[in-house]
Amino acid sequence: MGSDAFEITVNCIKLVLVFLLMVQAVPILVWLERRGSGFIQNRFGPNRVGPLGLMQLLADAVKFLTKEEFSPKAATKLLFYAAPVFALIPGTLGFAAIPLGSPLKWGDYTFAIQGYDIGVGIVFILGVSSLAAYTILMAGWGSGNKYALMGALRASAQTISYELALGLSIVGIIMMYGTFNLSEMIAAQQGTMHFQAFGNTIATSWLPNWGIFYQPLAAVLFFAATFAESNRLPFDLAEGEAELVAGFHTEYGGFKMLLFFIGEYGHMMVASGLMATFFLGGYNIPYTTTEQVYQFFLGFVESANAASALTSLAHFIMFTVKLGIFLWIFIWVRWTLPRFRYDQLMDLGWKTMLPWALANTILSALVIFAVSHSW
Amino acid sequence: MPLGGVIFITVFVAVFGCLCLYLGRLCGGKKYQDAVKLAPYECGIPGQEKKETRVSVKFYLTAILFILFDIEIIFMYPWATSFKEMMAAGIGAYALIAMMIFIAVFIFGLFWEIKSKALEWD
Amino acid sequence: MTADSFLFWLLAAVTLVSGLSVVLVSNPIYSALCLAMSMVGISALFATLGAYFIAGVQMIVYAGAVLVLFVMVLMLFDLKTELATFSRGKISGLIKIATVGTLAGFLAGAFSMSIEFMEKPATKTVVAEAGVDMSRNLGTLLFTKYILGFEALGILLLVIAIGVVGLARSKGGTHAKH
Amino acid sequence: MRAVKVEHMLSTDIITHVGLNHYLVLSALLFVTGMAGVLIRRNVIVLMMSIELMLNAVNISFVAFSKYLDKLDGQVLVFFVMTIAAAEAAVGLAIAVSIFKRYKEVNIRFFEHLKG
Repeated sequence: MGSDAFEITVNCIKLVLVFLLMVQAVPILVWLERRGSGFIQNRFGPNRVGPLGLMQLLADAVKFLTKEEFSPKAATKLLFYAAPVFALIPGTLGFAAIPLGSPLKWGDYTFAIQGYDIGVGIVFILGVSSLAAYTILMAGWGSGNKYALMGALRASAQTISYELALGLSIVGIIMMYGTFNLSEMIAAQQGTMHFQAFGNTIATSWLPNWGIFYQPLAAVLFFAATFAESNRLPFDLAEGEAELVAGFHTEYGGFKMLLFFIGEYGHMMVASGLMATFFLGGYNIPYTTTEQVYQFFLGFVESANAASALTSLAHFIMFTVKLGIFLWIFIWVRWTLPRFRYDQLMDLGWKTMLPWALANTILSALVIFAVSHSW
Repeated sequence: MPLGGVIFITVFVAVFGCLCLYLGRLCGGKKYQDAVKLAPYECGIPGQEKKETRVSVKFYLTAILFILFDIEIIFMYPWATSFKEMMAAGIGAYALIAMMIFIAVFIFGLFWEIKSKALEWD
Repeated sequence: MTADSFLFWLLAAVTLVSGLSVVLVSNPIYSALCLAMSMVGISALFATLGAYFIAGVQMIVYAGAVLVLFVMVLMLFDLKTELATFSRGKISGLIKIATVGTLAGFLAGAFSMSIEFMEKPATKTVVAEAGVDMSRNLGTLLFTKYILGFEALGILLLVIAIGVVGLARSKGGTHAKH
Repeated sequence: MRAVKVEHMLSTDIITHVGLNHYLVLSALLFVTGMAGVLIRRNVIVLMMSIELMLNAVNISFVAFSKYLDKLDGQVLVFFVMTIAAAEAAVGLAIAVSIFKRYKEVNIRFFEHLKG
């Protein structure tokens, strides 16, 4: 975690800050989602409380807080209460592993602008987010309600089915960058497009060096799979209102519900962050390298520390913008595509996305193999 | 070592969640409970006594097939990281053929499952 | 106490306690959840040993897949009903406990004896901290030395995938109940 | 020599210096826990979970040896063990479920009646 007390303290504070960033993003996203859906459906959305309805978030929080604490008689108390708490963990752990900005060099110290730099980034995130199935199952079974149980079974079957396509679609990316580490992936996507092919370097100046240009199919598959992973429309079969009331959180209300909400939005943020990292160059500003940005800021301020801090800040803002784009797509899709039927959902996961992801893997391997030789 | 950070944030989040639950309990409105309220929510219809839910066996079949395919995918990861290095070391063709055999087995399994209608939901 | 040893003791305690509760808790669903906890602990222990990739795989395969299957089956069929948790019989119980105890003793003894032979490599300082290099070598090793086992496992998984579908479809054996 | 060793054991060294021994003893304890589970539990699914526990205990010692002997072969073996364990769980659960569907029974003693 660090070598001395100062570094450890900073790292702990950083972790807490990343968590708080995730938590405070939730009300903003909820507001954006409600206003955005109002915009898409040609209605107003919440606009009464405060300017643009922004105070609605506060009002909602207070409302959530004053709701009666309630658990049904048939519930298994321990699981019923543990589930919302556990719902926070996968999203937080995953989000903390995503680099949010270029490393900050302050004197002798180097601080990564992320919760922790885990060597095997993707594997860790996949592992952690696969724990989300427990939350769903615990909530569904712990509620002692058959709709909740049915919703939980559906949700978990769906989550694990799409985990296959999710895991397989990134094999091509891992192959291309030759690493699991997210920071190294981002470093590989700096500047304008250039790559080695048939023994000589091919470079263009009009495209950024982003993963999406090398792996477009993987990008589509990955993004579609993350929708299913985070139980969002059009894949929110777990809570098809007509059949299952509200899925696994039928019996939840008040703050417990809010924790589930934070977990779900955390999932979305992890998904968007990974999309940005894999395919849109992470925190990189398009067409530039980290070094170029640093030199640019060094032209304004003398001290190397300040320039490094400004570089990190610029990159952090860039990452936030990319994150926001994907989060907006999440919201946009919700009001654009209709919900799938359950068999369609499973067919899409197993019979369409999985074979395409396989094809992508084979194709990537063949191309990388063919291109790396100068025949 | 990042592991300490992982454990720290896990504990922190768990404590945060528990505090939230406690806060909700503290500030929650008055308690009023009767038999109907405590019953499982079934859209207003009186709940059936036995929660004998007939669930499709498909769910666990899906879960089993998921495990098997998931492991095959996991096996591709170490190969994917070291593919370029293996090519640099001159065993690229060999690694590629080994993986293609493995993927062929994977594809055969997948299409077998699709053909045998194990993945049909209706 | 150094941070590393603190982490080890913490994780060992978590793993052991949840492992014990797998055996001692009477509700199978709690058992499965405890086992999941134990698997997460084991995965973290792998990370303390520098095997980051294996730790991740442990999370994905065990905690994320195998135990989800267990939990799912237990919830689907609600198997906790009318079933004595522990097997009966004082004598056989005594024999079992004695067996387990003896085995534990043997194992601990064997380890503490064998450790003296291994003190030399044990004191050697070990591999790089970064988990990435390790997993890279892992891939190379898997595809050179253990290639046969790797392909064989691929075929094993295929056979099981086919067999499981047959099993799930089977209407029962020759000994019908009615 | 012996006396030195005893003194060594009595100091807090055993707590502060975690080595191969610690991991092996932990692995042994977990293995024995799993074995106790296999012997005393009756629910066939819990039996399978105990077997998983035993396999994982072995995995710990594999990884520990892999680190302290500085060889990666142990980790490859862990990979294989995981695969086999998952496969075993898949088949075992499939059998248990098909028996449960037919006889409504998951008691391990009941399975004895299924022979021949």
